[in-house]
Order: sequence, then structure tokens, then C-alpha cells
Amino acid sequence: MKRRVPLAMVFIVSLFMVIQYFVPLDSLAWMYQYLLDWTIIIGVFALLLGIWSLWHVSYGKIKQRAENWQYSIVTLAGLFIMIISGFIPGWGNLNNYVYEHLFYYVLVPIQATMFSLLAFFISSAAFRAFRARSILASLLLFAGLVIMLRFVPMGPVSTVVADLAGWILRVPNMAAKRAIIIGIGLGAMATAFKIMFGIERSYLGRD
Amino acid sequence: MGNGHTEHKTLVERLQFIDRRIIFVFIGLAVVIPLLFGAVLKEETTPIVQTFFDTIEGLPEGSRVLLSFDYGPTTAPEIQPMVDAIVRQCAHRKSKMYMMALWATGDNLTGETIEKVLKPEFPDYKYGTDYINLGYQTGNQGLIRVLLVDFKMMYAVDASGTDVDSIPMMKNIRNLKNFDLIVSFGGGSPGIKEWVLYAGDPGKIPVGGGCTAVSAPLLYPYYPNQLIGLLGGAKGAAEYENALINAYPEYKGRKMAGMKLMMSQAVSHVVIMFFILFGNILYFIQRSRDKSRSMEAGR
Amino acid sequence: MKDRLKLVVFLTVIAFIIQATVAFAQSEGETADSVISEQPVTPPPKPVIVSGEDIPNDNGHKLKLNWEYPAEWNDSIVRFEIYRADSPDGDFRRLGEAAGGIFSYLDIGSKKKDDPNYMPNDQNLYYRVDAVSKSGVTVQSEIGGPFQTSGQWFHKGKVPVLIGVVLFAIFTIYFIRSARKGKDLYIRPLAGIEAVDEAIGRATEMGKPILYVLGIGGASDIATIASFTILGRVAKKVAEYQTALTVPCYDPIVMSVAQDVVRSAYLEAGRPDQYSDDLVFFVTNAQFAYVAGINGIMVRDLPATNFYLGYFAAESLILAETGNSIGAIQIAGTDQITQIPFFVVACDYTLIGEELYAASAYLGRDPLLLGALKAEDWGKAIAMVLIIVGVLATAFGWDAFREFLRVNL
Amino acid sequence: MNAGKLLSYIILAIVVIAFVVSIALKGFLVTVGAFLTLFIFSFLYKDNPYYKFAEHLFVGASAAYWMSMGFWKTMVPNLFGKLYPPMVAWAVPALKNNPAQPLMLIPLVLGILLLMRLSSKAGWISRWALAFIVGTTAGLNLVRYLRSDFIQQINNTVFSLYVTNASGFDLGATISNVIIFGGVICGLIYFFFSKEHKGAFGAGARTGIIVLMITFGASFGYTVMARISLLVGRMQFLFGDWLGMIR
Repeated sequence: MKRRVPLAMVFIVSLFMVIQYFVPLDSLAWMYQYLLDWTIIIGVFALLLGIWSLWHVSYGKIKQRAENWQYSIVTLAGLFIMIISGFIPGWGNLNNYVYEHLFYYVLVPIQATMFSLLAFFISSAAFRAFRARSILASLLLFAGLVIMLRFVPMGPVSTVVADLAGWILRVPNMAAKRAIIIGIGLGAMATAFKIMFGIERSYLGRD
Repeated sequence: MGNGHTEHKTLVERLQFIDRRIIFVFIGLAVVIPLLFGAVLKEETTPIVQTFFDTIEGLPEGSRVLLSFDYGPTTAPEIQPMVDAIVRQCAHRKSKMYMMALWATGDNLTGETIEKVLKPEFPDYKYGTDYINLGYQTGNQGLIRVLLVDFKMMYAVDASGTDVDSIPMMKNIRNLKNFDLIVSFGGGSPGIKEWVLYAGDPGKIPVGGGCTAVSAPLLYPYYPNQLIGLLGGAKGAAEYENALINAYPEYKGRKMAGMKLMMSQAVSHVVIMFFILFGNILYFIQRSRDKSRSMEAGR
Repeated sequence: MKDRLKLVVFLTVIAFIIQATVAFAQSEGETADSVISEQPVTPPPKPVIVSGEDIPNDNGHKLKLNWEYPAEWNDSIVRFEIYRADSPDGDFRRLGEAAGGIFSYLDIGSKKKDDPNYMPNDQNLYYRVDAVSKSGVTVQSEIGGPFQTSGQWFHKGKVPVLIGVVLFAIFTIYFIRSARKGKDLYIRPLAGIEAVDEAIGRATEMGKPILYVLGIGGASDIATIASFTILGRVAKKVAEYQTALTVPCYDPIVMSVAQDVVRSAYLEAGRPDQYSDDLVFFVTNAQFAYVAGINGIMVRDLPATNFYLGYFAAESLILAETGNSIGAIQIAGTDQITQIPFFVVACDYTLIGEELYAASAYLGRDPLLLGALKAEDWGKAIAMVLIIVGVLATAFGWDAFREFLRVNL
Repeated sequence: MNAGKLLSYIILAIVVIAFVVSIALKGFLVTVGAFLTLFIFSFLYKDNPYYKFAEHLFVGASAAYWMSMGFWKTMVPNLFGKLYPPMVAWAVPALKNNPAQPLMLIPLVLGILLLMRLSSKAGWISRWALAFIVGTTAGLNLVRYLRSDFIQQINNTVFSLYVTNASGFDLGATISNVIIFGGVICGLIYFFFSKEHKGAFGAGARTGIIVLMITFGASFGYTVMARISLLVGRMQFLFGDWLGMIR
């Protein structure tokens, strides 16, 4: 029961998914649509597990007065305000003032700023890593510099740089990406295959 | 990362591993100073952008253009300048603009574009006859598929809930094939690729796109067969603005968003490249010193 | 029949009168005579429905209707209107139109019974095509049919995929069997994998925790599944060495699986008492909030070793740079091509694409997994052969080979 | 009270005063956005209480945000709305007349099984739901990757090496095609696991890694533009929308 049922289920469901790919009949398409719908719904149930874990960890910190426990109160406050404003029926359907404004004036600015930190990190990473230590590192450096130079106006030299940059993106870039993608395709297929036949079962735990 | 000599670090050694916060300060200044001074950088328009511009320029008065806002606030800095430029051009060409969103986050940005660009700059443009905001609909690429067959099945009401049958410019819209051009703005999925695959190709409708710099290399292969043109990142936006200025002299001397972006871009690229060169020079000085030292030791 | 003929004649006459009036009004200077003599007096002929073909490789509900029409009339026909009914004398519903000069129409029906455009499979369908001339005359064709559409049991365009699946299955089974028999399979060393033990050892020596990030993929993403296996190995070592482990998660299902994996690993190492669900916890499933949280964990707990294995998007560099700033050893791996460069630049070791999937076989040395790895290599060999043969074939102008590799959807 | 503590109180006082002044001058909402932006940027200097505050708020609020989204956008219309439409008629009137679909009991049951893992005894049963999700995607992945990542990419690489244009033989395009062809082959060699990288095979693998490195450098350089744009966006918000210094 503990292992056999899930493994059988994996096999049956995945086999169905493979078959429906080759058979264009209505009935299979209908079932396929259902299966995809179901996975999304189960995913929402799982969010409850997540919220529970977040509550458990935060509450634990507060109770034990662990380091930085005060901030866990902030987490829980954010959680509850957002849940209450998002769930109160009548206010519901997400069109309520508090919920929307929390999204646009709290979540969005933080999210956009976190994202923009990348501008700083990409610079410091470039400074540190783009050094001609070896042939491979020099190639990395060279290609990166050529592409970056493209954005700097330099009169007649610009066209030469733009052509070279375009060529790098079109030729070696294309070749390498294809090789990586073919490899990924094979690896993903092999993993899917191993899952189907229960060879790869680490995701089910061991006991 | 350290290379072993801990006791007496020379200046060269220390500079090689400078505190990264110094780099952060320079990058911050490189971005902010051009913005504060309002410096702009004109970009020459490349063919992939020019053909896009020319297509809209060639549309007859009253043509129907579908603008799909498939992006969110996080990528808005890159995408919004393109949207503004294209909306301005469409308004000059007296095209009818149908705005919609495949992304929930695009909904808000549609309204913002109308409030900040269309209403103040083109007061004669009337809602319902010249432009309409249809808002966001769920369904991602599935939505496109349905729209290709029956537009009003998914858009029975506009963004404010008005019945579309009572809106004059929606009268003759049956499906996507009634549009003269589809423009999708966005970098992710669903976005330009989905518009090409599910609407442009099967319906033989011209599709153009404006996307983030990150996704541009993935979309280039669709030009010129499946995309009439592509604006990639800030550079694409600035190039489009340049084309707009060349065609409409009233924009001459105006500092447009994409061009402002490009000045910050150019300065910060120079700063980053300077740091890279600086690091390499230090590295080579260090290496030649190490070499001569080890040679001395060898003697 | 006679009635219809009468109708046609009647309509033609009316059309003729209207046309003549309009033409006369437009050309006031010209005589009426010259206008009349240039217009064809005969009514347009009827379109003749030739065939209705079921579209292959689909679920039915689609039919391509073909008709014929004399070419000399092309210029005077504005459009053809297409109608369908489920019986010859039934109610014909207008489906759409084709421009003059086009003699086929793809009828895409609905598969839903309550849709007005419902088009049943395996039942008789009847069509009618009306030709509408410039002068507004409409001529109806004879009713065409019966035609039928049907769904197919196999999509022939996908044959290459089927061959691929079967071949790959055979390879995998063969190599797994030979690996089981104890055949020693060589695998080349991967620096990123060999560094795993060393990295765990370093954390133990320093008495600092190990951070394991599974990325922002779901539990069924291939990269995440590969990462689960590696997590199992890492957790076992960590339990043996009694080092601290932190696994912050993005997806709640990934979290539950990771909890199972780590708990099993601790059990295997004989230290179930050391495990608690607080080692593997949920942060949030918003991309940048998750990163913000991990950044916080890094700068406060100062882990000696960071693993980033799984599916990553833009956050990759934020994680790797923050990790670098605290001096941690970093081992990364992802199948997201856009993010690999950032890991390569900012981390000590990076598993590129397929190497991540292979890692589980490397760590476990399980014959089953090694066999599958060998099958993958054979897949690559086949890919190379196909490319080389294909390029040669194209050089000799033999395009059939390339056509064979095309998947027609 | 030591100097460090004193300094942190001074900073706190400045932040509070600036916050209040900003609310008075610029309004509440934009002030909140601006201060949270600054709090996150402060992480670049070092970890500090303001970053911690923004981080923890972000984590809690975003988790709840997706929970509510999932409830209203998925559970209500797609689960309850299909199981028993009248139940959600008040929220989604459009569904009122749809027929009930008893099959939707299956995801409901699987979802509840998943939640069973909170119990230590019946936790194992949650794997059924897990197996369902993993199985669905595994089957899908098998064919999808084979088609788009394997067959399609091979097909794309099958082209003529010898290129001609209007004026005859095109040397540049021919060289490019040869490089793409060679690059793909060498890249694949690099990914071989069960063969030692020695001799000619080793040379191929080394060429493969060279091509990979050029690509990584190029992608890195290309992304700089996108990231700077994001930073410009935030700066425009701070200096334009908030401080009004950009015209």
C-alpha cells in the first residue's frame, strides 16, 4: 500500500499521457484536460501545507525567542492581513481595496527592487570572474566584452562590433545551445522513463 | 578566492579584491546621474525595428490594431517605453486601438498607458470609437485560440464591464482575423511566441512584438517570416523612438523614455567594462610580479 | 428545380436593372448602350461541389470542402458562401465565406454538443456553396454530400516521436540489464560531483551549516527530481557528520517531498533523532520573496557550503553573488540555459544541463541509474550520426532524410 | 548605551521623521513604496533591521497573496464551481447554469489526501496525490522533450554546409554553417559520460567546452542591458515618482 499504489498510479497516469499524445481522439483529449485541471487543483491544496509550515516555523521562533524572532511577527502580520483581506466574502473576489493596494504598493515595489539588485550583482560578478586566467576564462571575457560594447556608441567602430556581436549570437551561441538542449532532452526523457517504471523513486521517500 | 599570501598584501593584490560595494556605488551613480540630468542617447534605427515602424505607418486610417499587454510591473521599465511609442504612432495614424492583456498584471498597465499617454496627448481620441480597453482574461494561449475563432465569446464586456455590443468599434469584430495587426508586449510566456504560433501563423495576421532584452535572442528566429518586427529591450525602444522622431517632427527635442534609458545603459556599460579592464590589468601586473619572484627564487 | 431556375432568372433580371441604373448614374456622359454591351448578360454558373475531405491526424470535427468554378468567372465573383446541414433538406447554417478565386474552405466545427457550430463525427454532413457575383446575384450550388469526419486512432505525423520512444526504451532496458549483470560501466569524473564530499567536509570542519536550495521548480520538474536524489545523498552525509542542514523551499509539494527525502536519509544514516521538519521548510512561492528570504538566511546563518540544484530563473545570480560574498563554497546545477552562465561565473562548480540529471547516477552508483546514463550516451551518439548523415544527405540534394525527421503536428 | 546602539537609534529617528515628512508631502502610498524600495537597497551595504523588516513582510504577504489567488482563481471556479455550481453562484454568476461534474471529486479527495501528511500516522497516504502529479508530468515530459528538444533540434541542424547566394559561393555563410555543425557535434561529445575524454574524442570535448564558454560569456554580456533597465526603472520611481527630481 505505501509504495505499490503510488508506483502503480505513476505508471498508469504517465502511460496515459504518452498514449494521448499519439491518439487524437476526443475522449482522450477530454480526459487529458481533466488530468491537467486536477494537478492544478491539488497544487492549491498543497499551498495550505506551505502556509502551515510558514506558520509553524515563524511561531516556533517567536515562542523560543530565537534570534531575530521579532521579525517573525512581521511575517505573520503580513500573512494574516493579506489572508483576511483576500478572503473576506463580499469584499471577496480579490477586488478589495486593501488587498489590491497591498499588492501594488507593498509587494510590487519590493519585488521590483529585489529584481533590480541584479544590476549590481551582475557588475560585481563580471568584475570578479571576467579575468583572463586561462584560455577558457579569456573566451568568456572576450565574448562578454564584445556583446557589452554593442551598447556603447563609438561611431564607425560600432558597426564592426555590432556585426561581430550578431555573429557570436547567431553562430557559436546557436551551436552550444543546441548541444545543451539535445543533452537536456535526452536526460529529461531518461528521467521521465525512470519515473514511469519506478526506477527513480527518490521522490517517494524511503520508508 | 584568496591566493594564500595573507600577511603582506600589496596594493595590487588588495585592489584585485576590492570591496564590491565600491562597484555598487559606481553602478548606482552611472544609472542615476544621466537620469537626473535628463541626458538622452539617440539610437540609429535598425531594419528589424524600422520594418515594424513602417508597417504601422503604412496602415490606412481606421485600421484595427490589437495591443496585448503581456507583461508586469517588474519588466515595465523596459517595455513601457515601447508601448508609449507605438500607442503614439497609432494615434497619429488614426488607427483604432484594441487593448487587452494575457497577463493579469498587464491590466493595470493598460489603464496607466491610457491615462498617461493617450488622454493627455490625444484629447480628441474617444473611448469606444478610437480605442477600447478590454482588460485581462484568463486562459493564456488557450485564450488566443478562442479569440481566433470567436472574439466576443471571451470578451463579452470591456474592462469596466460595459457590454461590447454597445461599443461602436466592436461592432464588426468577429474574430482575430478582423484585425490588421497584432502587437504583443512582453517577455515571458504567454507572450509574443504564443501570439505568433496560435494567431499569426494559423490566421495569417501580421504580428509584431516588443520584448525584454533577455528574451530577445529567443524570439529573433521568428523574424522576418513570422514577425513583422521585434523591439528588443531598451535599445529596441530607443530605436523605435528615433524612427518616430524622424517621421513626426513634433517629437524632435523631446526626451523620450527609451532614449533616457539608453544613456544610463551606455554609461553603466562603460563603467562595468572599465572595472573588467581594471581587474585584468591588475591581474597581469600581479602575475608578472609573481613570475619574476619565482624566477628569483629559482636562481 | 424549375422554381429555382425561375428565381435565378428573376434575380438576374433585377440585378441587371440595378446594375444598369447604377452604371448609368455614374457615367452620365456615356450612352446607355455602351454600358449594357460590356456587361455579361448570362447569369453566373453554379459552383460544383467536388469533395469533402476529412482532415487526417486529428480528433475529427474538421472538413475541407472543395468545389469547382469556371475560371473565366473569377473576376466577377466576389465571394463564395459556405453552408452546412445534417440532412439534404435540413436547415443550412452559414459557416463562412471564401474570396472569389478560392475553391476550398476549411470547416472547423465545434466538438461541443450545445455549440450552434456543433459538427458531429461519423455522421452525414451536407454542404452548399453560394457564389455571389459583383452585381449581387447569388447562385446556389447543388447540395454536396454526404461527407463525414472522423477522429483518428493514430497521429501519423508523430511517427518519428514514436520511433524515438521505442528505441530509447529498448536502449534503456538493454543497458540496465547489462549493468545488473555486473558489467562495469566507466563514467568520466565530474568536478562538481567530486566536490560534494569535500564541500560537506569543509562545513563540518568549520562547524557551519549547509544550505541546500531546490530552486523554484515544481515537484514534477525533471530538474527538481534530479535534485531530490542529490539531496538524499547530501543529507545522508550531513547526518553522518552531524552537520546542520537548511533546506528552504519554494513549492509546498517540493517541501513535502524534500522532508520525506531528508527524513529517510537521516534514518539511513542511523540518526533519525536529529531530524525535524524544521530543517526543510516553506518560505513562499513568490520568486523574489523566496530569494529575499534565502538571502536573509545566508547572511545570518553564514553557511559554509551552498547547493543550488534544480530549476532556477533570474534569481540565480542574486543567490550566487550573496553566497559568494559570505565566502561559501558553491555548487550549482540547472537545466535552464539562460541561467547557466550566471552560475558558471559566480559559483565554484556548475553542473551544466544534462550533468545535473546524471548526478544522481554518479552519487548512487546504482547499476539501474548507470544503465540509464549509458542509454543517454547512445542517444547522443544517434543524434550525432543523424546530424552527420543528414548534412551529407542534404549536400547530395537528398531532402527526404530531413523530411523524415520532421514532426508534423 | 554604546556608540553602535546610539547610531542605530539616530538612524531610526531619521527614517521615522523622513517617513512622516514624505507622507505629508507626497502621500501615503508612494511613500510606503519608496521606503520599502530603500529598505531592500540597503541590503547592498549590509544586512540590517530595515532589510529584515521588508524581507519578512514580503515573505508573509506574498505567501498569503498566492493562497488567496489560488482560492479565488482556481478553487472557486474550477473545483467548487464544477462540483456544485450553485455553491459559488454568488461569486461567479456565469457558472450558475453549468452541470455538476462529479469527476471533480477526485482532485478534492487527492487534495485532502495530500493534507494528510500533517498527521504523523497517515502521512504516507499523501504520496498518492504526489504520485498522481509526478506521473502526469513524467508522461508528458517523455514525449514533449523527445519532440521539441531532441528531434526538432536535430532537424534544425540538418542543413547544407555549402552556401551560395546571388553572386555565387558565399564563404562567410559557409564558414558559419560549418562552425554551427562542428559546434553542435563537439558540444554533444562534451556531454558524453561513459567515454573517457582522451585522444580525438578529448579534443572534440575540449572544442565543445570552448564553444560553451563563448556562449556563456555572450549571454552574460547580453543580460547586462536587461538588468540595468530594471535598475533604471527603480531609480525613476525613487527620483521621479517620489522625489520629483526627474522631469
